[in-house]
Amino acid sequence: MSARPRPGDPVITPALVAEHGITEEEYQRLVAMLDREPTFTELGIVSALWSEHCSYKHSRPVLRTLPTQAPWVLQGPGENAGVIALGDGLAIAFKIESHNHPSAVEPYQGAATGAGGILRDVFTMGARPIAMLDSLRFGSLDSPRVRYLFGGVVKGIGDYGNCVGIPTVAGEVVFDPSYEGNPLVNAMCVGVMHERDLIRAAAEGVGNPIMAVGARTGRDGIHGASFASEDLSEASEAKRPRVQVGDPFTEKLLLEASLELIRSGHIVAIQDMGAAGLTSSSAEMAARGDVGVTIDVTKVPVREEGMTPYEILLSESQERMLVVAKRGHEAAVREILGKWDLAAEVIGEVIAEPVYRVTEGERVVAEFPGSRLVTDCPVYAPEARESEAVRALRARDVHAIPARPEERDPAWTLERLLSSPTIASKRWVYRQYDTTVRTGTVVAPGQGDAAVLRVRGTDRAIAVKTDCNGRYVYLDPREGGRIAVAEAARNVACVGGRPRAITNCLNFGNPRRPEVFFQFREAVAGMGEACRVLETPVTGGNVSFYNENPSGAVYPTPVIGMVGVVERLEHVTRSTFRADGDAIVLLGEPTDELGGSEYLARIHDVVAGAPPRCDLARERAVIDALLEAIAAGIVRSAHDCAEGGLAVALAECAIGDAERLVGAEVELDAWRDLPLRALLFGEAQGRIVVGTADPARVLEIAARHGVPARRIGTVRGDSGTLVITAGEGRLVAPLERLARAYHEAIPRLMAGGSAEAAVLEQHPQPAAI
Amino acid sequence: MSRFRVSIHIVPRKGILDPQGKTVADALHTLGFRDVADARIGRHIVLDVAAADAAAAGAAVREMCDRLLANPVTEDYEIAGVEGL
Amino acid sequence: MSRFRVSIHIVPRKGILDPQGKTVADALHTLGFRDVADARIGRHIVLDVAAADAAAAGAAVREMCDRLLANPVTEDYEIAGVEGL
Amino acid sequence: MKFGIVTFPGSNCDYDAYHAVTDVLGADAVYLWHKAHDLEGADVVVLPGGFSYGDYLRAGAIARFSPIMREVAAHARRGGPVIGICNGFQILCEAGLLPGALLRNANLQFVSEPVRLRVENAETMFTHQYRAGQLLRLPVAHGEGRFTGDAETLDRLEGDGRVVFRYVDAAGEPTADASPNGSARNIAGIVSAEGNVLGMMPHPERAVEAVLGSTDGLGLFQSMLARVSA
Ligand SMILES: Nc1ncnc2c1ncn2[C@@H]1O[C@H](COP(=O)(O)OP(=O)(O)O)[C@@H](O)[C@H]1O
Ligand SMILES: [Mg+2]
Repeated sequence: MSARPRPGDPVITPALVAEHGITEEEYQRLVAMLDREPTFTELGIVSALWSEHCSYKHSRPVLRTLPTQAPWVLQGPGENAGVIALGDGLAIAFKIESHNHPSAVEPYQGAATGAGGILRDVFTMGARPIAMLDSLRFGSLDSPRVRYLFGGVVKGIGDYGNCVGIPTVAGEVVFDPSYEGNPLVNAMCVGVMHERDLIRAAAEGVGNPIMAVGARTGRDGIHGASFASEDLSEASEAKRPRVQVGDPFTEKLLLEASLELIRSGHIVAIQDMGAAGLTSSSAEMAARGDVGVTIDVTKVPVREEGMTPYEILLSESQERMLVVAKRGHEAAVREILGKWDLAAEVIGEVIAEPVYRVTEGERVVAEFPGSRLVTDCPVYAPEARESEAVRALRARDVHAIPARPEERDPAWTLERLLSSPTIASKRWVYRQYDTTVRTGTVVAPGQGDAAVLRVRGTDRAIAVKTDCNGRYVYLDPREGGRIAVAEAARNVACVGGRPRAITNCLNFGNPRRPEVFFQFREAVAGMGEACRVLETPVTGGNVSFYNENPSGAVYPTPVIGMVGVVERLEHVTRSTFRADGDAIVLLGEPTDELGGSEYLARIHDVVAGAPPRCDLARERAVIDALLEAIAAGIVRSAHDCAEGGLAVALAECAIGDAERLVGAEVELDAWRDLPLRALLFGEAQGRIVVGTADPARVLEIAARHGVPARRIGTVRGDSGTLVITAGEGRLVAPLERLARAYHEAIPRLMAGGSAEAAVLEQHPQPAAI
Repeated sequence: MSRFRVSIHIVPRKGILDPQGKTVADALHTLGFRDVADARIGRHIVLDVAAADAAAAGAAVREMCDRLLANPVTEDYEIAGVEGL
Repeated sequence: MSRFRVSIHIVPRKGILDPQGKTVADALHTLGFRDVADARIGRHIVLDVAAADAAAAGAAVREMCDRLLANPVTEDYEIAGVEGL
Repeated sequence: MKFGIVTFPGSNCDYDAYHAVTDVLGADAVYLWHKAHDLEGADVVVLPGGFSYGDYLRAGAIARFSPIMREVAAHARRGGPVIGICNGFQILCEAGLLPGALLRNANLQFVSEPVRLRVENAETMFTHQYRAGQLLRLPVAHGEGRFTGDAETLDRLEGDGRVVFRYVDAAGEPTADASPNGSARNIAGIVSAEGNVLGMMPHPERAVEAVLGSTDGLGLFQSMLARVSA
């Protein structure tokens, strides 16, 4: 049997091949594999499977260099999600995914379906999702279009997660002109499971039926996968009607049904029909199991009449699963789905013959030899060369930049930084997210550097956070890659968690441009170095290339999703100062570094200089020291120094809780020789502000770990001010003013957005949530 | 200038999933309304606008739909009626 | 039995605050559509029903509105059109 | 004493309510499937939060027709306690077991945060463990929580002391800013005329353990336990 063109199929022309994003060589490779011309259906299948999104053809060799092993890793890269052991026979499944391009075209649905997809990746492993995180990047909020995108994305993530009933508990939002026109929308999901329920997505057992489960298949998002592999352009504008619509209600039913199905023992494998829908899910399952499959598209439940095999195979309709059931258990599978008002149809079978075959009734419309469809896809090693311009920026002496007159009062500078949307409170965002459903959230957004979720039936908890400073990565990809991992680890440690593993979402530009591929290669190298030193292996991730707009590529943004384990609930630590009279200790030390800082960007509109150096051994020591102090029960609060440096970190400790402002008196004379603005606002790495009643012991522990540490001040609960002195330098700021700057910045910017708010009302979504 | 009441229908574009419509159709079936084949749910907007004449009112509202009221990616709209006040 | 397309308007009852309508009116003003005095936003539901005749279709749909589609406490509805298919 | 917690398609706080009454309060509980036709001997019925049927059309509009709701209504008519939380409150209003309706939040956004409540009536079977005027801190998480009713409905509720919880500010005053959703008269929870059906938007089941930041919701479940076991 071999595939024949269907009546009415367009003839394969070079133009048609090009339209499918398939290069001349790739087409020759395909012809060689088939040893004949492909049918239109086969062309569609290959264009999806060989798209960057599915094939990782530009990234795989580089990703292979990442560390993926540790005794606690139960499932590394390659499955729908990574899994690590939590102890007591429990495990954590987690994964991050990008939905950048769909969100740029239709922010609400793009973000919502992104959340839906990552949820499915986690529960198809057999894990019950317990939390979501979202890592977002936008242009400047001064632009109405950006406000529209920001508002729509946040509402989309919220409406979806809220409806399914999974709390969204952490993330970041960064605003920078480089993301204008190409926002980054990365969603992460974390789930908990019994190790024994771990299930993989490998087709097995000749004769086992393949079943389509969940929503019907419509003409949604056809070629979304290759869509995600192109620069944003008029072309993608034309793709608009392909945007998928999410149905969180069906997702919730599918979640419950899938977990019941996995525990029932009636199935051998389950996989989300995500990007490139039925095609990639079935082909990947076959390749993983190293078996053949045959699928009859006429058996697939469809939403619209007259759908062609091409459309059915490539549809990206949401809330669908592909299941390999045990032969003879079909009825049992249907019964479980039926309980949740969902359908399950047998659409194919696992076969011994090593082929990937698609039929339309009797007619074979696509047939590929063995699993070569997935394994033989092209791999590229593009040229990598650093951009001269960036090298020049990095070399620039930023200390030569004259201070603005207003800076004579450092309180002015601090206020401006606190009101920078990147630093300011993100409450406007997470107030729209149900953060407490499932009653597991111990540290909610805004309360700590990472979120903490308890694990029922144990005294343990899970700490999670996403982080990445794209500006650092832009100025120095390797250092920036290291820092992304280090900051995420620091944040997790600040709430009392031992960093255990990461997932990552690599958002870059067009890999065929040497300067972009250089950024990619170097950033991944830096990530790998940090993961080795911090013992946080990579268990999975996602690559999103072609994040470009007419004005060029976005900042290279390798977002790190860090997962840590809190051994005992009593170790859980928050970021704001607690008790009057507590000592303030700084772990790590300031430097004269100013390059790549939020200070330069916000106050001087300058993006230049070398980003802060990241000493990985030091980062590890700081985390070990902090965790030992926390375990000793002597840490009342911990907050890492990130954007805005030490002064902003101290301010956040004082005003982070809008209902409980806590003053502080800080004295930094020990570093009086450093330039004041570097001391206050420089972003030297490896620093944590600790509140403690027992500074001596904290210092002793730090010393034992070789971490420079010093008492820098005292919590003055009711003083109502933050005072920082350093030699001649003196910063005195009333907490009310700082709090207003920090807590009201984003609401004020969005209030002007009633027009955008109204636009959001367009979406035919549940008004209620 | 005189005043007009312009009413607009905004509906999910054909072929685009309408979870709300589907759920409502299913609910109507369970309630025993077996003869309902399909339900689509959109928005009904009534605007009170001042314009030179009905044609001008319609034209203005069409522009409002294009720029704000309808989502060009997922929705179609139609002006259902323009009546003088 | 023949098939009919019945379209329904469901609108917030007069006197009930309609923040959505207000936001849309404000937004239209922001966009420069100054001649909009007022906006009300409701639902537009289109059902595809089988019935003996148009009258029967309308009657069936009215019952659906009373039982499910409209909330008697806060909403009014009207059958905007019944057309044969 | 046994709690019956109803699971509708799209309920997502059923599990939280179950955990609160069993693991925390040590009471018995059963999940009641929406298609079921009996309450399995439950003394108190809980309609939990979530998005029954996705909240499509209107929150609670479709769930109210579930088979189990017939039993719930009968239980209520017999004077049996029924508590609807968030989506459960919306379902009770749609089902006519409570007056009024819950509309889209005034700011058109989903609101998730801890709010302050004032106990307006500490005599009910759901609140007698609280003091009248006591201030509680409970989380809300909803997009359609703006309680509405015509003037005489509201006056009757007030007059009969059926307004059980009100949104208030730190000073205990029901100011406009204190309400997360623009509810009429800052109403957060009400009871039926017979006093055995309570609906509230805030989530007491999310505030029963110190580790979650508040235990102010405990009193509600303890009130029911005390009254029903007695
Ligand atoms: N998009 C978001 N969704 C949920 N929580 C968020 C989001 N953005 C920021 N947060 C929360 O706000 C707080 C501050 O975030 P961030 O500035 O990234 O902290 P840090 O500077 O310590 O990394 C954290 O609790 C974070 O989880
Ligand atoms: Mg930060």
